[in-house]
Amino acid sequence: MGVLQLVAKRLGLGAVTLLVVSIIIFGAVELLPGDLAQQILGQAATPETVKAMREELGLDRPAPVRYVEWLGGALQGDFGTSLANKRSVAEQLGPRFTNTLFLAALAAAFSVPISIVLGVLAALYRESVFDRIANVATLTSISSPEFFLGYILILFLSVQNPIFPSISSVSADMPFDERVYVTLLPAITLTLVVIAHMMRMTRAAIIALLASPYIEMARLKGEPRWKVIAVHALPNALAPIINVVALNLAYLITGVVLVEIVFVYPGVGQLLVDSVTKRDFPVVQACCLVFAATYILLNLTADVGAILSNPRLRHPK
Amino acid sequence: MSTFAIVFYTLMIAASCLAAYYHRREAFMVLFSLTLISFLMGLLGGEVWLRYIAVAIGLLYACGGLAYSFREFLVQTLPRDIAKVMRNAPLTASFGLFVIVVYIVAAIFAPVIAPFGEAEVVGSSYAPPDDTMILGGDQLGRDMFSRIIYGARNTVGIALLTTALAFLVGSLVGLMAATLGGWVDQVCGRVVDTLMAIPSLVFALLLLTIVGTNVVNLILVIALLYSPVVFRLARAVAGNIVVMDYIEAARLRGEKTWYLIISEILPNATAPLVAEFGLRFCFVFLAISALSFLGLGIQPPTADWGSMVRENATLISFGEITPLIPAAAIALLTVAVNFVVDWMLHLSSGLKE
Amino acid sequence: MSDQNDARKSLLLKIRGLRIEGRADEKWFEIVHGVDLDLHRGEVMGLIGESGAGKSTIGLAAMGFTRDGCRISAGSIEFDGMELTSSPEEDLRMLRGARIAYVAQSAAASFNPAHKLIDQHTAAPVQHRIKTRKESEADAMELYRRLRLPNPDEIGFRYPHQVSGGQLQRAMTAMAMSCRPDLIIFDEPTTALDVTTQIEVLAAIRDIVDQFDTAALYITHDLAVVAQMADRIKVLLKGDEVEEADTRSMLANPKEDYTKSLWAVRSFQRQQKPPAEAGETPVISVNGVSASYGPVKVLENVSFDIHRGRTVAVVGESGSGKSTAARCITGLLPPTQGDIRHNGQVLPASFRNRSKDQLRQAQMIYQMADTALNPKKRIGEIIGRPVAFYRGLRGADLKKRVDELLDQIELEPSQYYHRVPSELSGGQKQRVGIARALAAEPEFIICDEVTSALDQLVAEGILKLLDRLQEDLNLAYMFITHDLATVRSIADEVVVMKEGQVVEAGPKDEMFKPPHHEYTDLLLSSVPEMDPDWLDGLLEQRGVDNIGEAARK
Amino acid sequence: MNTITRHSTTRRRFLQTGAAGAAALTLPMRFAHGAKKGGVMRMGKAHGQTVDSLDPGTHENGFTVAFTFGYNGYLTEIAQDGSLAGQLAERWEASADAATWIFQLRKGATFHDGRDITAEDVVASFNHHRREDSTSAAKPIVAPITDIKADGKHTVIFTLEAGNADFPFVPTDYHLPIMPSKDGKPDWQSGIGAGAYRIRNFDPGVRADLDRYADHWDSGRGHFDAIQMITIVDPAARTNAVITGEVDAIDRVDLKTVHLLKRRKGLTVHSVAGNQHYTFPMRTNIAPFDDNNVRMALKYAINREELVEKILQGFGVAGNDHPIGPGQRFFAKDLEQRTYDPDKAKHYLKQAGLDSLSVDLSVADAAFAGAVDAGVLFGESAKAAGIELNIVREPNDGYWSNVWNKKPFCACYWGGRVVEDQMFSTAYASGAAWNDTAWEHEKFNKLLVEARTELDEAKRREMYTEMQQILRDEGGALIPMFASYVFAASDKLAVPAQMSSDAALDGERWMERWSFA
Repeated sequence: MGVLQLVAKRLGLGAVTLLVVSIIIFGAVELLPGDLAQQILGQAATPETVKAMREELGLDRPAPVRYVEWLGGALQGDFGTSLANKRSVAEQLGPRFTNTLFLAALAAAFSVPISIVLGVLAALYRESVFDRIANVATLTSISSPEFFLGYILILFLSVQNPIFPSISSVSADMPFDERVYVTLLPAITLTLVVIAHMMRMTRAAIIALLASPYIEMARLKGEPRWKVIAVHALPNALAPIINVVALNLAYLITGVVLVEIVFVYPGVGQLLVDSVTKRDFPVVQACCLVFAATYILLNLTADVGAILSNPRLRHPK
Repeated sequence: MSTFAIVFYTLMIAASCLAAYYHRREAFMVLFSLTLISFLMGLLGGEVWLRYIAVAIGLLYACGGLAYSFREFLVQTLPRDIAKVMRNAPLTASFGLFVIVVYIVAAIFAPVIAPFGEAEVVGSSYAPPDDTMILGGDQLGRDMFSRIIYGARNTVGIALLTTALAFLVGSLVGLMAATLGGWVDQVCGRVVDTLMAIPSLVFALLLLTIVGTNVVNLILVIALLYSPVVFRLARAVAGNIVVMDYIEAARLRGEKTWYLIISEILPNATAPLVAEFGLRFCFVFLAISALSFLGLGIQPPTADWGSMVRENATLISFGEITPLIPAAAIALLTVAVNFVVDWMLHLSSGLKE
Repeated sequence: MSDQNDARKSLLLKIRGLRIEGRADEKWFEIVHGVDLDLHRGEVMGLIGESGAGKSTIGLAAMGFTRDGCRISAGSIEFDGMELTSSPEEDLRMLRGARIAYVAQSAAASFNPAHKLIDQHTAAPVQHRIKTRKESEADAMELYRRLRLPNPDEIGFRYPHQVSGGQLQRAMTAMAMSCRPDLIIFDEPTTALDVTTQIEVLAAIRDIVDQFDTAALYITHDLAVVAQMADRIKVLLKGDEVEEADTRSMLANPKEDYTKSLWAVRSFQRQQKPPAEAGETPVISVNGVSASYGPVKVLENVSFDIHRGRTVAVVGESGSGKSTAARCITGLLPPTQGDIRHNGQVLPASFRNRSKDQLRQAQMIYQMADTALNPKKRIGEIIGRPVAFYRGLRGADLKKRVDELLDQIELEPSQYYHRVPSELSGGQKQRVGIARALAAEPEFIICDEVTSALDQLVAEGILKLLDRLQEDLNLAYMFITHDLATVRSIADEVVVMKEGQVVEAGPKDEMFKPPHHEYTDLLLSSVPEMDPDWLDGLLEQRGVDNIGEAARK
Repeated sequence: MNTITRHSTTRRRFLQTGAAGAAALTLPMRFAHGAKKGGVMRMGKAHGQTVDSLDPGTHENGFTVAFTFGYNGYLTEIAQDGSLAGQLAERWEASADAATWIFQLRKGATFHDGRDITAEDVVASFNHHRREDSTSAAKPIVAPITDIKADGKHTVIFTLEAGNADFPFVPTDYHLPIMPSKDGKPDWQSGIGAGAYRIRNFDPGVRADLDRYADHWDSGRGHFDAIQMITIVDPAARTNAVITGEVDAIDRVDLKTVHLLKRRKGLTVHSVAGNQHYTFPMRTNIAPFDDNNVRMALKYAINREELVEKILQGFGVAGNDHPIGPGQRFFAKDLEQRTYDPDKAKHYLKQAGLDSLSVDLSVADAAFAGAVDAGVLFGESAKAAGIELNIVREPNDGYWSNVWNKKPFCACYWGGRVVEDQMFSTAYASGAAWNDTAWEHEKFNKLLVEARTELDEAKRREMYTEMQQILRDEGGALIPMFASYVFAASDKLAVPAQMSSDAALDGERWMERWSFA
């Protein structure tokens, strides 16, 4: 089946998934104890004020109605306004999401090339000292809680010898280089978190191929070792590698709440957690959908990539 | 140039030469590169760094030796067929095993080992280490050491339960889907995709806030969140098995699906599943500590490494080691498990290299 | 004497006392025990032996190459005066592809799916700076033309999966030729192919080898094939040389018993039973069955009967639909038309709707014993399960019954009961598969290529066993195979299939006597014979361009 | 003392009061002497959420409070010494029964957009909280105001349902800034205020940037050129930020590491004894807490010193079961401090006809930082008195709606009020919405009303002392400790020696009061 049909089909499915996700999220937020009114007023809540607040926010109307209304808006690309502070969700989410993407991109820029190169090298010199050291090192890095990694990095690179800022408070008007500079520490933390997984997958994927006849053939044609790996093994190992990369990118975008907290980085994660604790449904909804969409798209890209990397699917008979 | 530095370098170089002489290529590479590094460090950081490196090497050898002797111990004690496998286990694996055993012991015999109760207030808050409290006290003056021991029980125990549950659900459904195929497979696949599309940490946050954070809920929620991943793996593995002729033969015999899953497919799917179990265990472990970080994990006064790190995190900025201990405990265990898993993966994939 | 000197002068490959060790569960053990071998320029030597004889290992060693987990422990390999065992990897690399080339058993697996044929073809010449890419491409097309590949100027730009097996095998031969090596190692180049395709590849190989006067090691287990290709034949057994001689004398009068036994294989002839008298209801009758995978039609109006105690051989090349027919009978693939009758009454189309007893009556034995037995179960369980399942036997009776079955397949119960499949040889696995089928006490067994994965002597044993069981238990067999020799030896009736249809059917004796249906004729005539001149003869009578795929149209 | 007489405003003393107003606003001037202008002040705040908004009715956390004090002007404010000072109000006078108050607005004070501040603005700003459908948290505070009207451009007249001598303190509440009005509605969305700083950018939950408002009426306020206020919720991150000098000051210093923080060069840790107190309210209308003996038993069963030491790391003082802090005007200093005494506790149990007692205590860290630990410690100490406390952990979310004011015995936090009357009438007057002990005490209520209208200093002191006594011995609230405000500031900052005790960071008015050294 052609790439285009696949993309179309998957996008369709993706849309359905998003719908279901939005329903789940809405349900979940509905089930949360207490509601926005109480959360905003906090200790200051008195029955009257809460009631008034509910009316003002339209929380007094039945849940389905509110959901349908929201959906209607969402379908026209309007994700509504935050219940808590009347700013439009889009306007709130926009900069946050760019920040998140920026961080993810930076982390990926480090981790993906490094891990793939390391993986290939590890496969090339498998069972060698290098392989073992790389293995242990990456394992250790993946095995420590990320907030802990963050703190350690701060201790060494920011408190003891002040090279990087300990809090990366980025703002929209920041020049690119400065932005990179302040985002570097969290990026490194994330790199340490994801690198191991990708590297090990790359290594495994390549080694799995080394037993196959065409690799032996290549060696019997007198091709040098690096060429055997790079030209003959790697192209066939691409599919799983792309897959794991996509997976980790998804994580980099959706799973970094802790790092954001530790480095006071204004990303979506923070926004999401706050909104959940405040029951600010439209924001929670929007964030989750953005995340879900990212996840779906990344997976789709991975599959497309896998297809493109495989001539069998690229040029059917 | 102090005597220490001289001795240090001489030993390093001598060792490298020996390695070279006996054609221990790898050993030589390690030793000599270490020598070079220490030259560099010596120049840059001064003798202190040399001492660090010396300590590091010492530790490395200690671990190596420990692993080695533990492996021998196992080989001697275990029944022959297992011992045979053990003998060829890499040192990393046996080190991992050792650590795991230690943790398990600590977890099981926590009340015996720990000098004080989990929530028992012993001294003043942040009492410095003395012979009553080996690691000093925490913010309430509870004994740090005891809490770490109990932490092993709670954290590891809960992580273990959670992972087990996730696997029970995930793999069973996965195998089911693979065996039955058709619409069952389709539906499961869709559901799982949807579940996975929701960022797990946030989902955990939501669910835990809804059902309230107690240990049972914690286990259930995280298990729920991780079962899709397991499902995928189980589905994939089983997918390769169900096409085998012996499955066809069983089908043609008229066997029930249940039989197919349990006694035909499962035995062949265990190896990868077990390996995955190890990895997932680590992730669950980290996930729980992450939730504790967000205040949704295991709740005080129950001792849990994740929240212990969290509670004392600010100490790190002052180079105090208190928070390092539980964090190190977490890292050590996960590394250990991963080592073992690696080895098992190597065994299960009969790939001879 | 003189020609011996001459020979020594032009000696290309000289192996002396070659010993090779393999590593298995952390121990080294010898798999080749001191083999000598002389190969002169332009000479083709056939290495023949059963699996585990070490043919391929020796072949690769001739390139100074050992697979992972193998090592050359002793002996010398001298290629054109250069000692390979001691030379550094770099020099060997220079040699490989350039002066010694390799043609693997499965071209489909040995071409890198990610690259076009031409790129893989030109890799070696460019790597070894023998030709520029341009020259090499031009040369490739030339070679393709000589090897009679369809539209040679274009085929190189396809990906492996877009080219048929026979063509791939020829493309690989071309690739081996790309640097005009002095020596080519052919490692079972035609084993994976259908007979009709096999011929054309054989023809092509021989043709090209002659044209460039290249020396070759031709590794195979098929005597008839080696008879066509080789000037000399060396017989190997478990890593030892049995004997060596030039082809004709070897075929004419083999000295060693082992060689004789190899030759004898084809002799097993079970004499044909009389056809069942009319009116007797067949155990299984397939009538008017059509079936399809999705839109693709794979069976069209297939009908044949199988009577009690008889063996029906269903013959055809891959893709002829013979296995599909079996799937229809077992109910794995419900037919779109027609039905399957068992002792007269119609069986439900899908096995899911069949009763336990109906299922029990039709059992199956598979081609790949490895995938047919659950690797995690003990032989006892594997055989015991059907017994327990159908007859509900437990404990001691169960054990007793399983032992009986093990005896029937000539495996010592006490020894094998507790083993797992991986501890068995191929033949033993196949026997267990048979036992599992018998355990159900069926009337009818489908044997799907049961012997094609086995060495001939082993296959021989299996056939004899099946025959005996048929005698004892009055079983009906449906015997799916592409190997006409097997058909000759055991079939009562033959059904020839092609592209999902039955081309011809009837008692064996009639089928093997002319006049044939032309396709049957093609099949029959394509089976190599022991006569070294057979291929030439065939080529003459058919004409070079009218063999194999060409002839099928 | 004399500051206080200044505030007992009567017609007779009107001129004085006016002087008072004048004097009040000289206060900041005085403090301003020599204050260095300029510099960008960077503050790391423990609070701030993405859901924060500019609506003063929703302000509740340290971030928004400091923010609003920065960009908004108020009628009156609390000076560092706890006295009342005029801000946008120049003077005020009360009717004899203290039920009508007339505020004279300062002339020449302008909003950031240059508009003059008029009586209409004041009226609109207060009505924002008073209107029927108001969602403001300040609704109860302004509830007693029955009418408010402008009298000319610069006079506002408040009419109260009953006399209140301390009414001028009400407008100091951070919920009650003066906002520019457009046809009777206050415009809070624009973020235009009358404060010493004007908003440049506000990113809720992340940061706020402000610039000095050059045309502010009082050149003695606001010495920094600009302010960067950053939300740093994570205590470790906050500590790092101030250590590495990425911010000049932080609030909510993590008490666990304060001893280490003190050692850092270039930093000073400040702690100000505050009115904020942690309580364990018992609902006096539910058994067994309806029996005062039980309440007393519990009051004696808690080890206040230990709590102060372990929960507050010593940054605070033991409470005496009444909500008035040592720094307050009418604090009853002669009242004997209650201490941990298991025997007395046992004695009171006997009185109650019990020899042992088992009750649930609902806690969550949402109540106050370390509430759970406090509960644990309370439990330990209560054992000795034969009291079995089972600590029930409640979820943080919805704690204030589902647990506090509902569960019979729970943990609670009170920010404290400068004015005793406010404190009492909000949390202990019968029928008050936040009377979380459901306490009904005739005498207490009577005193409360009288004291409110009583203008004679000495009498009031007696009354308030008596009220504290009553609360201490019969009240439903167990008040073990008063917490100090602990914050760290770089030595580059000139932090005033005397700071307001009504909130952290100099009453959260650091923006306009502090400067670089």
